[in-house]
Amino acid sequence: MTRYSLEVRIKPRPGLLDPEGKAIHHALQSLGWGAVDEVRVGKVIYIDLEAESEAAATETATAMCRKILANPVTEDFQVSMAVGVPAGKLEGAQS
Amino acid sequence: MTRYSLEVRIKPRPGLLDPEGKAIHHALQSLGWGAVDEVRVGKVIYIDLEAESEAAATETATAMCRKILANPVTEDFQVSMAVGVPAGKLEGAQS
Amino acid sequence: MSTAEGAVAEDSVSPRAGDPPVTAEVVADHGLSVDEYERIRSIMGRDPTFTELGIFSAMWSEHCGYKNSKRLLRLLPTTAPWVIQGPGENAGVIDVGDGYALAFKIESHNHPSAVEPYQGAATGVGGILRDIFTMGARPVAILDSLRFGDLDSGRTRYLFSGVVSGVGDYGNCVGIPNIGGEVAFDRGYEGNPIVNAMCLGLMKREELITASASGVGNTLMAVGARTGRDGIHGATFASEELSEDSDESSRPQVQVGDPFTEKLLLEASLELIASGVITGIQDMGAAGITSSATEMAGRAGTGVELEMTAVPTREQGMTPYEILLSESQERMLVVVEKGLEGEVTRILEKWELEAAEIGRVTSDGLFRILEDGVVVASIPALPLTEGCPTYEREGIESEEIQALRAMDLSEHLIPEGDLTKTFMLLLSSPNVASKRWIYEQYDTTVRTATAVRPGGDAGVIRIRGTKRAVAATTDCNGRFVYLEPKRGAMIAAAEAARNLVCVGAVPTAVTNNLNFGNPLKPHIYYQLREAVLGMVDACETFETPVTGGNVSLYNETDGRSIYPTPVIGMVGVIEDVATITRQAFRHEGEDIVLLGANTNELGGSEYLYVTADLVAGAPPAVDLDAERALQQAVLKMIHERLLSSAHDCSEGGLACALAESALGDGEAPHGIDVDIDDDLRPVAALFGEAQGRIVVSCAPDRTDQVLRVAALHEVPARRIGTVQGPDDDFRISVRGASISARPAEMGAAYFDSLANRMEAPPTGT
Amino acid sequence: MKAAVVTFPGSNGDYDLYKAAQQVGFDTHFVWHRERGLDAYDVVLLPGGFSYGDYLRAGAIARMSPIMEDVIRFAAAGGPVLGICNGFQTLCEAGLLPGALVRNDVLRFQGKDVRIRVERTDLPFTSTYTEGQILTIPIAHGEGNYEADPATLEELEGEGRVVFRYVDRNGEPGAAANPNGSWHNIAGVTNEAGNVLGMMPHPERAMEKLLGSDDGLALFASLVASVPALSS
Ligand SMILES: Nc1ncnc2c1ncn2[C@@H]1O[C@H](COP(=O)(O)OP(=O)(O)O)[C@@H](O)[C@H]1O
Ligand SMILES: [Mg+2]
Repeated sequence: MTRYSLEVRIKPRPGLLDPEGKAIHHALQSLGWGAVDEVRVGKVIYIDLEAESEAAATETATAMCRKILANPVTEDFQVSMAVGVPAGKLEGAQS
Repeated sequence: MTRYSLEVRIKPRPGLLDPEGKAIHHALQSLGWGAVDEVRVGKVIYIDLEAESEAAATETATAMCRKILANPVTEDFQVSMAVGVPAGKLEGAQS
Repeated sequence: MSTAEGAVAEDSVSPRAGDPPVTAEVVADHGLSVDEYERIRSIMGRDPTFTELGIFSAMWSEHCGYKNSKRLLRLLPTTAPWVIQGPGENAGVIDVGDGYALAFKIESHNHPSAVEPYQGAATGVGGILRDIFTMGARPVAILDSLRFGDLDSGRTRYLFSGVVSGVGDYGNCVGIPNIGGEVAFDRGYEGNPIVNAMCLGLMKREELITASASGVGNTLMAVGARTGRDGIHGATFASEELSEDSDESSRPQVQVGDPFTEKLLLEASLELIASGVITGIQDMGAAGITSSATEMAGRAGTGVELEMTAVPTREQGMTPYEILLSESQERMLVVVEKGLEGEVTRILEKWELEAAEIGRVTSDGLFRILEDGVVVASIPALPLTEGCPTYEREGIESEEIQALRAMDLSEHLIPEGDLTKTFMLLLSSPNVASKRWIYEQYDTTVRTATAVRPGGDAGVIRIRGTKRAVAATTDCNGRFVYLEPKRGAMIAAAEAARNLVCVGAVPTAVTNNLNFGNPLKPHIYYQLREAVLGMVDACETFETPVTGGNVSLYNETDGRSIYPTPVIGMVGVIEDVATITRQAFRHEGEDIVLLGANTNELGGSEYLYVTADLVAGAPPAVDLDAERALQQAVLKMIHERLLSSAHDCSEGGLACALAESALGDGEAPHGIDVDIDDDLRPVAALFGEAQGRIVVSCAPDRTDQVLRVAALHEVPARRIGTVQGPDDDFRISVRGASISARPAEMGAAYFDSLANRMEAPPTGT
Repeated sequence: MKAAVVTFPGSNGDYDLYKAAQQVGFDTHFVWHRERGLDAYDVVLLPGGFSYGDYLRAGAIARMSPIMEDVIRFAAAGGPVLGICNGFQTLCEAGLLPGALVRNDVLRFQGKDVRIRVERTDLPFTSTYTEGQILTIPIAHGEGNYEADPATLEELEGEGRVVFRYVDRNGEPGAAANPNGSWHNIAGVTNEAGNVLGMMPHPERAMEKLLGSDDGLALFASLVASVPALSS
């Protein structure tokens, strides 16, 4: 068994109103970032788990999404390995 | 100007409590997923914006994080291009 | 107003490119019968287009058209000198004295909550708030009336917790205190929860505004949120049965609530009304722009013309059909005096909201829809709102229920055994136990007017600047209605009135929510008819006219109907806040007096459900005149300042009512010493749910006076015991048997039960 | 004696705060978040509610409002600033107070009466309380869990900048008395100078016995008492 770090992204379904995204969009614009076209807000769940293989780990996380992590009526989800995310280092916001 | 899709992940700082992550961890375990070691919950903000280049887009999003999107006391952030995310297609939760 | 027939001929409407042809199948998909479709054709003098069909289907749905209930609803008493606005507007309005008027209304969101509990409940609260502030009243209180299946199911816990946080998050964010409600858990609601939300709003009498599109040439403006593809055909969908595959993505889009926008819309709307620039305002609720525009035209006897491309949309490429039927939340339609549109825009801008001119009031009586100047729909407005066919169905009582009612309960009653154990079991049953887990998720104190918070018999909101207050409660025991609909409905009204008088309020008026199954089934129509008849009798006797309400039919899952549940939302007036009375015992050594009589009745009781898993027997008898006398006696006692506490007996009977008074809010519980010497079965005396009973406490030197007032009103009354100290036991003896418990243990059973049950592991969505 | 109640889009405790300030004698005015200028006021009050719907983080968007520059200037000049609930969250976001308010550990909104202990009575907000006094005051929040890094916490405790703490009926700050998971049961903190106070409980909702408690009255009375001293 190996320990895998997964990332589950949960996103409001297209077409559904996303009031939080709307409010952030509005705030960014009034701070002068007029070039923003759209903002949508989702959740990211970082899961560390033991599994036989990468494929097994992904499968488990997918099952979790179906069962409990995502709301099938309002949300889409996406499972990926937390390693391998390209660009962007994790940054302390104040730095 | 080109339209870029960015992904901003905002994550509770290590060391700080993450009651939601703990609750999800607990729920997953009681549903039989005992192999889960850790769960942390953050936010992901999808931003579409117009910029001169990928670098400029990333820089803008980073500035947004520093100014408003992340709270330096409690959160870390990570900016990446939404394209280029590897594995895992976006899936309707019900499928 | 020109005649509809003449006007139709003027508009030539040809099918819109891209819209599906109107076939028999499409008509059926829109929930319209062959006869109804023929009626539409004769109104139009031609075949309707797809857009027009959509409009008819929404307006003639059960939700908007009240097809199957209108004839029954006409029987309800609706007038009294204090009624300012009866049924027909967004909310009823009554005079509450000192120049103030109270707008109030209840609304259901059962189907949306079954599909998505959080958003369903949240948008339910949003909708009822808008109904109140479109009358010109500022919302001051929310109540929520909820029903779910048994709590041991994971799905039920998911629905319950989602609904509670949806109700809470929305009301909390807008900043309207929750002052009460009710919740029941019973397998009769498995799969089809009931989510009814009630709102109260206060205004000065002269601030009242109604929703009509008057003044030909005036401008129609859409204000608030943009229109998206949310909940298209929600009104039709609200009128269909749920089935197994109800949460598939093929359903109409879920509506997502935005309480932040609602708060801005609330402030903007009240400012618009105060500014005098608008002549009418209405929420775009079920059936969206279509119903708001046609209803406003219908009330004024005018017509309206709307340009679809002027409606601000959230998504691109929306068709007129979609725009007209969208149920996106937090939107209003306002009628603006011609030339003053800029004033509206200015006010909306201050509140960071959009306003768009989308049409005008016309004189031709038509609901005319343009897309880029081309007429895509043109329908006489009046037949849309008034022409919906109404039906009187056949009603036959189900034999199965007759048999349940006639059942000999003695065969099913377990030996009486240990009464204390049964008592503790009842105290912790989710139907009796404290609802603290719910209302602690609600803001109950914002607006600094909540004199009695949830947890009492009724919530109370004082009116600042006066000595007055208003009280409100929602009540209905669905088991009683199921077992005998007419009596059950009378009990619901009687309980509501009792709850109001317990806090010292005079019952004044009623709003109601009829939650029933499929009315096309004779035994369901029977329930509906009988329940309405029961409500008629009770509201007449109590002089509490019905000023509005809501009908939610087709509450069925896989063909199984919910218990018929006519929820009564009743409001009352308190003239002097100094007389507000609460349910908790207050002083050691005071007398406990029972008003009303115990009986041997156990039918439909929580005791039967908990001990024998049974919903059977005849519901308790109710004597409306005796209820009325009890109400008046208690009010007189309260006004003469005789009482220290008052609490009505409902689920769990006398023993549970005494326990609730003894425990209070848990901070300073009391023991009691009570002796009940009735010649009745002990379980019936303790746990039976006989009607017409209120437990009061008073200083011993007031007891004679209390008994005298009761006698004067011919209300049975007797001293049954005394309030004891915090370290004393809670003791009730009944003919040799007895209950004896420590208040601390009772408190744990009563206050923590719901929370403990909700901590059980999740089972997914 | 003038008090400003700053209203943001989504504030809903502004009216209650206005009434409370008025009750103790302040000439009270609402100041809309897009207005400017607080110089004419003696105290500045930031109300509870859900500014910008609490979207992103409670107080994060309100903190960017133009009026906040004036609030910061007013505070820097030593003027008393009180932030209640969402006002507290906004003051933290603005950096006028240390730490942050995150989601309640129970993950549910909490609306109920709590007990808090007055830890300090030498502030313009608490001068008419007695030290150790236990107040019964409502809370109503979903994000009231006070967090700060260990160094900041140590500093706060060391300098006596924790003004209110959640306690039980015996005045003890145990876990059972903590409604939201706040570190050290912190219910309210002040800045170094002691002229900025943020608190999650709602003293403005505890102004009369009819509604449950009048334990908040003394806080506003303290502010009144502080005004002549400040302006003289
Ligand atoms: N869903 C709810 N929302 C708010 N308050 C509730 C809710 N359910 C119950 N309550 C409150 O809990 C108390 C007890 O409820 P209930 O047992 O239904 O009272 P009663 O039998 O007097 O009608 C009441 O004060 C009621 O307002
Ligand atoms: Mg009651």
